[in-house]
Amino acid sequence: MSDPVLTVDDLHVEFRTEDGVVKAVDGVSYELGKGEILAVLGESGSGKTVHARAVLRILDMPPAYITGGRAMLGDVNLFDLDEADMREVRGARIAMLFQDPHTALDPVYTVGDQIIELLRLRRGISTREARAQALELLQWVGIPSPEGRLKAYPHQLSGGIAQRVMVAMAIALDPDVLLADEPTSSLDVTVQAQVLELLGSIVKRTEMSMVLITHNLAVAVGLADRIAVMYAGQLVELGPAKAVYGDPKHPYSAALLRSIPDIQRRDERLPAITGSPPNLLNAPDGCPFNPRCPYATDVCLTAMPPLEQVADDHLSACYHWDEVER
Amino acid sequence: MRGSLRVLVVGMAVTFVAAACSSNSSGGGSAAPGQQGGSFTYANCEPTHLIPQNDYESCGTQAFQGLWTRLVDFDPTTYKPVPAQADSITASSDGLTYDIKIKPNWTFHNGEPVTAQSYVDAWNYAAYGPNAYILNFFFDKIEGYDALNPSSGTPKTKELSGLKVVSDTEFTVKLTAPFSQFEYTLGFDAFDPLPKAFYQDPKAFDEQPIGDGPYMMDGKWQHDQAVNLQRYPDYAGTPGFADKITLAIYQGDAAWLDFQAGNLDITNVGSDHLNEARKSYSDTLSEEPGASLLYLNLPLYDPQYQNPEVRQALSLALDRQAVMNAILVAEKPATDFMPPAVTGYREGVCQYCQYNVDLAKQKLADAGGFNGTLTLNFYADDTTLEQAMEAVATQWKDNLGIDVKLNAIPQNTYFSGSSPIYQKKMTGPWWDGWTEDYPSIQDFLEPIYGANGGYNTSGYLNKQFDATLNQGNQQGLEEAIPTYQQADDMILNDMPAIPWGYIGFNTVHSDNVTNVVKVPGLDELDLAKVQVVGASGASASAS
Amino acid sequence: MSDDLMPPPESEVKPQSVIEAIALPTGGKQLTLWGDVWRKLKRDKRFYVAAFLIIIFVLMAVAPFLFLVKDPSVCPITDSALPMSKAHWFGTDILGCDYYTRVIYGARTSLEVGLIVSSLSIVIALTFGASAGYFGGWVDTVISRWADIWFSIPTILGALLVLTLFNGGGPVLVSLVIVMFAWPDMTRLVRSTVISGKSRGYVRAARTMGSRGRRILRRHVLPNGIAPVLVFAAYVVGSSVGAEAGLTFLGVGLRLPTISWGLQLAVADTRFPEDAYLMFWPSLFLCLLIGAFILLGESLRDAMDPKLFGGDV
Amino acid sequence: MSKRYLIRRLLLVVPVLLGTILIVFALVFLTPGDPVARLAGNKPLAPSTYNEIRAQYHLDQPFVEQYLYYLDGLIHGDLGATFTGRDVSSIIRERFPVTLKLTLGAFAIEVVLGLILAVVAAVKRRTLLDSAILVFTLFMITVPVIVLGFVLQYVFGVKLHWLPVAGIQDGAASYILPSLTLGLGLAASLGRLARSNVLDNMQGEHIRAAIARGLPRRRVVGRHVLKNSLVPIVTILGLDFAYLMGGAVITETIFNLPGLGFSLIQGIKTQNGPMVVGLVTLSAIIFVFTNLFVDLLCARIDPRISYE
Repeated sequence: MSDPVLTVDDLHVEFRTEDGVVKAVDGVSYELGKGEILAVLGESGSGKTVHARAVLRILDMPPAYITGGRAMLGDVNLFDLDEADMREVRGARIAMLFQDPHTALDPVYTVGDQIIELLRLRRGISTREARAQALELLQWVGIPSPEGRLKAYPHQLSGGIAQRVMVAMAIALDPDVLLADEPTSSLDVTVQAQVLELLGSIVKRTEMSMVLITHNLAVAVGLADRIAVMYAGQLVELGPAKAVYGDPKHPYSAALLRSIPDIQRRDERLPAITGSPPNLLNAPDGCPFNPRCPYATDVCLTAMPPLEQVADDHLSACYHWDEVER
Repeated sequence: MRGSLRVLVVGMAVTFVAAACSSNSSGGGSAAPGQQGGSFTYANCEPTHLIPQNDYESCGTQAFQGLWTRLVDFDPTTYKPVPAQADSITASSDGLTYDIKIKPNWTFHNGEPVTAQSYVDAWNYAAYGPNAYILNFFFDKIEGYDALNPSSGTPKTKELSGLKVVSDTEFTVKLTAPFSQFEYTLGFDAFDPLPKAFYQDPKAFDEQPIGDGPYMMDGKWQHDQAVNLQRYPDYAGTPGFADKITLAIYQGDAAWLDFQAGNLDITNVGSDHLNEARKSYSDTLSEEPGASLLYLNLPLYDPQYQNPEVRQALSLALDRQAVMNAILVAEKPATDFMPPAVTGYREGVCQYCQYNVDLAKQKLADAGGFNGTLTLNFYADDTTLEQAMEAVATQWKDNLGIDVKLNAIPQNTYFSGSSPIYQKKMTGPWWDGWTEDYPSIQDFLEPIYGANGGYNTSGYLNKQFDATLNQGNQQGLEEAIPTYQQADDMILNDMPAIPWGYIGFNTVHSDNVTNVVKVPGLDELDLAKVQVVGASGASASAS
Repeated sequence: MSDDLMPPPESEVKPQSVIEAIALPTGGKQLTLWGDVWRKLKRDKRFYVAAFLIIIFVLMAVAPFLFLVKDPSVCPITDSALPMSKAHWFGTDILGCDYYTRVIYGARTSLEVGLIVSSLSIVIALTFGASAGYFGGWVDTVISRWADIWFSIPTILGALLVLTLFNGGGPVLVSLVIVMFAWPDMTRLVRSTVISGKSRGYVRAARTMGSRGRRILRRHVLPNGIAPVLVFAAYVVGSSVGAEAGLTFLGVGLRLPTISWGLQLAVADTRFPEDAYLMFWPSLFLCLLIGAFILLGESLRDAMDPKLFGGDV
Repeated sequence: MSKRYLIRRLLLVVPVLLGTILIVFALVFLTPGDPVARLAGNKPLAPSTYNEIRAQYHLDQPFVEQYLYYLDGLIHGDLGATFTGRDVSSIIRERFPVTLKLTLGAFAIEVVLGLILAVVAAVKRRTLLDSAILVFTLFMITVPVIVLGFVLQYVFGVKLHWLPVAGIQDGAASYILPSLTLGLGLAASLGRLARSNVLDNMQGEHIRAAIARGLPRRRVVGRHVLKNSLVPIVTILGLDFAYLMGGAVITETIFNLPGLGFSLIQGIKTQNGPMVVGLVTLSAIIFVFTNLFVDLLCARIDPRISYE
């Protein structure tokens, strides 16, 4: 891999609340190459969204605090920047795509207002120029009759169109990295595919890198080059998409795979992951997955397994990685 | 209102002062020599009208004090009438006809001469029923009044048959019955003259009246803000000192604060702030007895109150001075059935007005005690009065063991025709007051306790008392006074009401002005006498 | 690492519920609505302040003797307007009564007014507001227009008129008159809550399962609509206590011998600025009582549904 | 929002106002007492005078006819006259500007101070400044207007001589203290409400998205957060404006301002039917139209609000 565009190194994020301290992200590290799509896979509460917000430094502080680690954008540690420099990074170097376009768009301004505002402020161009560029962008993300859409308010748009608008705004400043946080989960199934296709084509055309945050393994496999699996704030498996899909090395990933309906095995009942996600306020000792893990042994109850290389480019945090079956 | 809500309320409920004088020609003319010039501000309240015949409250009469010169003023020590705009007033021997000569060469503020006709026309207008002027009833003693106020239908004439113009400066008034105190009543604004301009547009006149007094309007009446006056240069009497006077209109407690802030030159001080004034403004504070008597009226038609000893006991059990020290600070205990600033007043004649708990208990025991709860009525919406009534109730409770209930009645109903007061359906004593229309002892006796008194609401009936009053009415102006005092003696013993006290006319003023004095016999400030300190006198015309 | 990313020292960590903060799973523990509200209230400082003050005021109202008061009817006029002393902690009023005693006794009247107004408003609002919102149509039109008429007359002005008509009165009458002009506020609130609640999932579900209108209203719409009503009721207590004081001050509210802060303020007004302490004490108590109910309302609001009322989390 | 909706709203104003007038009229009519007899205190008014005045004001007529007389006058722009003979409409004309100026002053304080407090507290949430603002606003809301008015009057008028104590003779300066007396409490109230509103909106996803796009924080708060929080704020402001225009009875009394509120008190105390009905009707009209205006404004602010 060439020089990574974004390096996340031992990232820790804590939520400090009256109930106690929650380690929402607990030592996550990965590198993102140029033009690469990395899927971060996990259940809600696994810390996948929090880690992305931490990188962009848009967490709610309080209660969330970045307590350790680095996020290197090239040679620059984002956590060392002051707020003004960080603002320059947002949108222009790293952009973010949100889950629900209807809540992520400001409901009281028109689509045009919002795109033009972005272009004017960040590009320093005139309103007239910004308008022209906005039209171009909307066209580019495949929105039909963009003139009319500029005057529309978000609630007048369908989910698919709205998310395309969000995509347009995310790529408006030609960022190096796009953090896409569940970009399709709020959309209808038919539209999901279109939006994913759009994202894929954008990465191809612009050599942009993308972190695709999702709970949907199929989405991850369909689009991503590599998959990182998160559980309870930790990275438990990281490897090429095909490898993780075809030969998971962590029992949690394996369980996730089993919960996807498979056309070939329609006769079987769909197994669910037994047990519920951990309460991070009092996480179990040792491996956080141990209460739900069919392979758990005594060692899993006392010590957290390290993230080890188990194959080429394939890491797993499990003492029993070699026992795991799909 | 003058500084406190209470005074206004008392004023309105009681009725308002009458006569006044403008000091110029008469009694009060002992002003220190001073320079003319300058201006000052005096706290007043919003008049209902600035037409003398259509206004019956102190806010208006204070303005009239400067705008008009009344026929008579009152002597500062005896309170007897002395001619002001009148030159002389002579009663016929039968006491029925009064010959009034006015001073010649007086002019209204628009230059029109003041003549006998100016008076007669004004009186006719006010006495004419359909005009619905408030002071209409002041003319009911004059012959021909009934024809102008028939019980039904439109009157056939517009003129009082009792009024005759003799010359430009003389006219006669014929009464329907002899009335020795008629000359006193002429000190009231109802009898002021009006210029011809009035009849053309009474409404416009109301906004900028034209009088014959030492001061004329300086611009229109600024409703709820101010009535501005300026010295009338061609005034024929003794001119006023200040060039300009602002009668600033206040409606709440703001005047007192404005005075403390130095924005006001003169303000009256009521009960609420008098203690403070005595402390902080003792050098300019003037406390003079005012023209009203406050009393507790009694339902004599209720058997419970028909025994004079009960009434005496109720009066004796009241420590008036204690309540006045704490609450009604601006009042002084009554020692007669009228306030001191009245011809015929005698200090300390009310033996049952003293505070004597033992005697009170004894009297009540002699009368057989008091049954049930006593309801003490007063008008609502007056916090200070409510406090005072609570104190009175406590004293009756503590001293006589009577259970007292307070009953606040809205001011609207208190004196309405359908009020239990007029319907004679009161069940207990009620707070009342009487402000004189003229400073004669007679005005505090006949209207309230006479059989035909306009305000005999207690139902008091004493033939001997009535006969004595009638005898006084037939006599001469001065010889009637001792006769009236005999009548006074009868009620001092009978106690048809419980005299409470009289309100002081108290003022404080800033260092900007001197010679702040009251009009004798009336609750008004003598506007013309106030001198502005440091006035250059450059503009003085003076006489 | 830049400073603003670092957490503050442990001691400065502000109360915050982790569930609200990051919507983390709670390990499967299901919470009931009221249990959740109570749990949130327990960590809200405002709630403690409010509860403490309200308990104190309730004690004043029901058991004034706990506060070492004297006999409120002992008022020697010779002791009028004495300054603060050991014998009279707050001094004496104009009638010579012990001011501390009278101020403590004033709590009863104010609470009475506050509770009557808020509870009556709730009853009216739940009856008419819920009917208007749920049934719609002509029921809604009639109730809403009727409410509009009363709503368009400002409470204080209307109450002034009616109380003049009645010539003042006791706490109950004053409360009723305030309700007369204040009920539309809460009724409108309930109506709109019900309308928005009507379209929610659980109501639709109940309807498809065959529940009848009245039952749906009682079992599903009202319980969920009650939250904003309770919050509003807390505000109503505070504002009606203030309204009573204002009306009494204007001379149309309570009368002696009722002991009320409004009456005390009216008397204090006549003696201002000389005897400023007369104004200080009743207004202090009035402030604390009204403030307590405002805080109660705010903490309830945030505990019940931060999104529903635009509360902060 | 359709034109039809607007017309319907305007038509609805009519029955509401008729109802309001009827209620107020009935209240005044039912009030016991005799406003005419009162003109002379306890002195006996001449019967002819008394009857004449009662006839002039239709007081000798039954209730319904009085009401119809009033409506008839109202249609012709005649609001009747007081028992002292002044036209109610001329009194209102004279006093309306006073109340309007007071309202605008108080309203300006409410809007400016209230929003500043709200935004500052929300941006600096959970800091000392936020707590200080919360305590200050709570105090300002709870302190009785009477007390605040007197204290301001005493401190700035009597003691420091900075501002006029009472009256309106000093022009704009006369309105500063009364406006503060009214405005501070309203600002505090608005500030608290708007703070939680702003806070709520600051946590909105679209705000996070705007920050994530690298928009300056100041602009995000000033443009996006504020506009999103505006609907409840504008609603409250509308109610407050109408309330202020109804006449701030106590404040006008304390500061001796001849405005509508003080007239109303005078009218009620002297049982001046035409004056009371006129003033309350005026305040109801202002109220109804302010409400309508607010609804229109809210629909402009938030396009999701629609009226059928």
